[in-house]
Amino acid sequence: MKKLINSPENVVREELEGIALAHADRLRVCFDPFYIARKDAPTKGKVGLISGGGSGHEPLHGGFVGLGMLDAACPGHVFTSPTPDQMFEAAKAVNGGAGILQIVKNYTGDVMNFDLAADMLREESIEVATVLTDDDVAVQDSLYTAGRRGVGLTVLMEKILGAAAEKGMSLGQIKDLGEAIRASGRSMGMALTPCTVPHLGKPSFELKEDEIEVGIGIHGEPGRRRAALASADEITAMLMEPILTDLPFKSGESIILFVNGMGGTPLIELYIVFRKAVQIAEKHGLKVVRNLVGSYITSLEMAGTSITALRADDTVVGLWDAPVNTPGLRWGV
Amino acid sequence: MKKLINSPENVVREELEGIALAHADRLRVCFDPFYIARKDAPTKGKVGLISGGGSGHEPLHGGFVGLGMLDAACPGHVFTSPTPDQMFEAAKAVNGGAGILQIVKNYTGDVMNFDLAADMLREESIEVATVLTDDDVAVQDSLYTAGRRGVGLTVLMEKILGAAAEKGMSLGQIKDLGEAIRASGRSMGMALTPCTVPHLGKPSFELKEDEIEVGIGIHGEPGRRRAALASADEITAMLMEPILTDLPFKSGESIILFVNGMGGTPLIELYIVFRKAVQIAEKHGLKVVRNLVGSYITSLEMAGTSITALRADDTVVGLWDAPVNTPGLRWGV
Amino acid sequence: MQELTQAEMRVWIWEAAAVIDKNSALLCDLDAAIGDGDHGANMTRGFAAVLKKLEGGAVAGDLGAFFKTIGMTLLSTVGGAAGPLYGGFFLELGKQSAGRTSLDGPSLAVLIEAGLADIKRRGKAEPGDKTMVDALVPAVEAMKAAGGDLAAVTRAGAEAARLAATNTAPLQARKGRASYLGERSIGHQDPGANSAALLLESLARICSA
Amino acid sequence: MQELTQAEMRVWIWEAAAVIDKNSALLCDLDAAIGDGDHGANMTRGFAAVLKKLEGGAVAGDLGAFFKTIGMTLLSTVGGAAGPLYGGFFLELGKQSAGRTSLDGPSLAVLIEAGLADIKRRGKAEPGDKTMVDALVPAVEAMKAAGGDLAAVTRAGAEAARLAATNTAPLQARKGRASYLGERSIGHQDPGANSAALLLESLARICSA
Ligand SMILES: Nc1ncnc2c1ncn2[C@@H]1O[C@H](COP(=O)(O)OP(=O)(O)O)[C@@H](O)[C@H]1O
Ligand SMILES: Nc1ncnc2c1ncn2[C@@H]1O[C@H](COP(=O)(O)OP(=O)(O)O)[C@@H](O)[C@H]1O
Ligand SMILES: [Mg+2]
Ligand SMILES: [Mg+2]
Ligand SMILES: [Mg+2]
Ligand SMILES: [Mg+2]
Repeated sequence: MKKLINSPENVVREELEGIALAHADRLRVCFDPFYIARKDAPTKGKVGLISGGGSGHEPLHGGFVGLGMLDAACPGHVFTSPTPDQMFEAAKAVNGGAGILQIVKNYTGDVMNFDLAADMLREESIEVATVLTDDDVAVQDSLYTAGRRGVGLTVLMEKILGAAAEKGMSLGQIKDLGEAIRASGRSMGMALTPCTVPHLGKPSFELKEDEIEVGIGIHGEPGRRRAALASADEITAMLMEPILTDLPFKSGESIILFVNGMGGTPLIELYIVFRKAVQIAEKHGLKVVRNLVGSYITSLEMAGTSITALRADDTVVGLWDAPVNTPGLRWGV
Repeated sequence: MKKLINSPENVVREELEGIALAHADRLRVCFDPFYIARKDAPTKGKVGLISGGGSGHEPLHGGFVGLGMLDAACPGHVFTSPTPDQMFEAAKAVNGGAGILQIVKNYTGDVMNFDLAADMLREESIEVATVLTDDDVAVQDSLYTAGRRGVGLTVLMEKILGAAAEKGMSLGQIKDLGEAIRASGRSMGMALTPCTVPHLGKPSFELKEDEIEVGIGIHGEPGRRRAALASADEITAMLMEPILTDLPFKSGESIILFVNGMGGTPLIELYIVFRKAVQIAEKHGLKVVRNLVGSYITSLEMAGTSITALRADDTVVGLWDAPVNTPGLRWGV
Repeated sequence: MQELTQAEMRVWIWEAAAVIDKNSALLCDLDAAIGDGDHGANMTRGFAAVLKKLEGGAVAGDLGAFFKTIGMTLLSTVGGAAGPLYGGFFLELGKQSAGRTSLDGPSLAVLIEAGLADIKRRGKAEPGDKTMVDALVPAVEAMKAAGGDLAAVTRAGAEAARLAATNTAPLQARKGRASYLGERSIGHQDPGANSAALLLESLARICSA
Repeated sequence: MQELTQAEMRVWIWEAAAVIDKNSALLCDLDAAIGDGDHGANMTRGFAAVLKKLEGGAVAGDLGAFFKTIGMTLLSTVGGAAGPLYGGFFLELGKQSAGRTSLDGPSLAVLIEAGLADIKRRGKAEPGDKTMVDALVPAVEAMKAAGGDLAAVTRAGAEAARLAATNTAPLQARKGRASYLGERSIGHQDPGANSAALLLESLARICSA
């Protein structure tokens, strides 16, 4: 295992120490329990947005704390959902009196831990609502399973709901907007290489030189199927087709298109994928009105990409364009 | 070779197509010859800043074109310096009448090609000045060799000179400022893994599971020495010590500290390195007044890191803080 | 041993922590095959925290207070899916044993049945979904059927859990991360079913000692 | 052949382009060992562009115009260090052969000497620095010493260049990317010295045909 770490146990603590040093102007890091909060939180009268999940997906979520996005993020151990005490303390720290919205990626662990935290908060008379993301079309949706995973849409969700909260929308309004976004976005990902969880010390799966894993999530888990290595254009098509047909996206619609790197894939390759993704979207009659290209929701050093498409009406585009000031996303301020 | 590409020949063209689609709001991409320019260029009366170099270092340089940074960037083939006709055409396209400043990383090929371009521009009566970056302390400095490589300092140079140009400073003033920055910044890098140049199809060097390469540049070239895999803290010390003693940085000085990822190293590890780098800098009596943590000058998918320290007085900090609006760096606007 | 008191329960937790630690890599490997590879690390971290919590001496009060301490500690240290499930399991044990200071075989079986009910309520998994529920359901049945002394009850539970954990291999997962794999989850044992078997095996060892 | 005209020179360029293409991977490998692995790709791209440029038929005018076309094309397609060096080399050949339409052995030697001078001026490399200069300096000396017909002159140049290219292996690089490696550049042949030898060998083959 080749990583710039000191010991598997200290990865998250030391990362947080680095984040605290790098972003002391904007962020406050709590070490007991672990959470990252806006330095200026709470904002009185504003809904407090919190999220969190296993570490190893950086900049998600801690890198998205700041004006116009999250108020706090709770990092778990690598690929392990955080614990209820983290969300509980984080929410209390950023509670501006207008309620707390939890953005939760749909994984059994995350859902259960955030649920417990919500119960604890309600016991303290803090209003809580939760929005799930479950945008991964690689997973068959079914009432009888854990459902789909939350992946790339989470980044867009945090940006858009963050802007809504900043604008002063109420908890109920933001929850409704979140559900609308949840219903309008789809994602799919693939890996060229696996990743190695620090405490495990070996790759989460093996791939031959000419193999790729299609339909991966963001936890180094194997995907739905193994396929032969293919060209960037072919791989982009493998991801775009299921995304576009699942919802389905209809000709004439406007979308935000997000091409994400899994952590070990350089920007040069992401632009090549983005190029083809736009071509496919346009062939489908879609208008790509906004985009994001980069590594924003990662799986440690995994090489690969995921694509997210989100229907975007004027309201969504307006919220997307609104100012944001976080370590991971910044514009307009 | 596992990459999201279609063919080694088309990597740069298709990347540029992606960039053109993703950033059409701010950038204009010329395909014959290849260059990326600010959409609103030329700015009358403003010195035009251009840079360029081999591709594979993204977001450098094309991702740094925009308000407050470069006016144009010329991408060569992967790890191959661009050709004089590119700089010539790019410079003419962004020439606002106040002269052209070329920021050139000190590699034989880059220097010679930019020199030829400067000659061509002067023949058209366009004033040209050049600032070199040669900040890599891993390379012994000598009059009798090609000198040191330009690495991480290039990013800081482009930001700071870009702000100076935006403020209306003259070509001579910007050139002088550039020389001052050149004299005040030092860098060093290391690799955990090599990278594979697309047309080569195999890694540029081999490393065992327990080996690292210390003193690498940004072209997949082997470094000065091979060392045993060590902890993040030890590796950070291996890089920081030569950087701090070379200039030397003196106790009491303020610095901008830049921890860079080589392309395949995730953010989580960079924060761990940054944490230790700050500790070492502070032990040295230095004040880290600004910082940058992320993958900004890369070597394709190489895993590893480089550290850059730049002495920063109030002028430099002011220019660092000035608004910048590029795909790769953005704040204040 | 006729009755389990807090003193014996503490020995169980020590034993369980040691066994979890020893099998941490195995649990991680099982999880890596069909999940995200952290189950061993999560459980080890959680039980180490519990040990630390119990270091100070006996928990003041009844078994209810004792199990609640364990549950709360697991809840705030394990994370992932296993954290709320095992945390909730022990919290439920605490609720159901409030006011008691010792347990015989049959009442232990009833208590664990209540803990299992909490896991099922929280995780909504049924037997056959390839989760820890697959190990716990037959274990509880066996414990209740065995009746009699603690040694017999716990040994029946441990054996049933182990067999059932092994038998999760051919199942296709319908809950938890492994469900994302669909058919590719077939052929691997469930990590949580294995950790449940380890916990019951260490309990049986204590009760047979 | 007594005199080289543009027609023969075009055959040389075709031959050179084919040889460069055939040896592209080798040149890249040599460059990967001590540089950045692109020398073969750069040269192949450049000569392919030159071939394309020459496809339309003979370049109008004298040898000066012919070499200038080649130089300008290499300059705008090769990139890296080799682009300005080889581009400048051919531009210099163009300047020095302005007004001429053919070359004999001794004048070819003088012409290449002028091209070499441009490379040295531009790259500031001296023999022993482990660059293409190491191949070209002895080649020019041998060509001048050989005198006589084109076949003898070019064969002498090719042989000297090849030997010198091989002999760059034990040198420590002082110019170009390989210089960053310091002592670790020792033990590998210089890629640019090899491409120079390939160019002169193809010239010799044409002149001996
Ligand atoms: N819905 C559920 N009900 C019961 N047990 C579950 C459920 N989901 C997951 N599990 C159990 O949790 C185990 C995984 O725990 P762990 O790896 O610690 O958490 P995570 O899946 O969040 O990484 C699985 O092997 C399974 O036995
Ligand atoms: N200063 C110099 N003078 C002469 N030749 C040089 C000089 N620097 C580099 N070279 C030659 O250029 C070759 C490398 O060319 P190439 O790989 O195409 O460019 P780059 O080094 O920019 O990648 C070296 O092998 C060497 O022969
Ligand atoms: Mg987990
Ligand atoms: Mg090169
Ligand atoms: Mg797990
Ligand atoms: Mg080269």
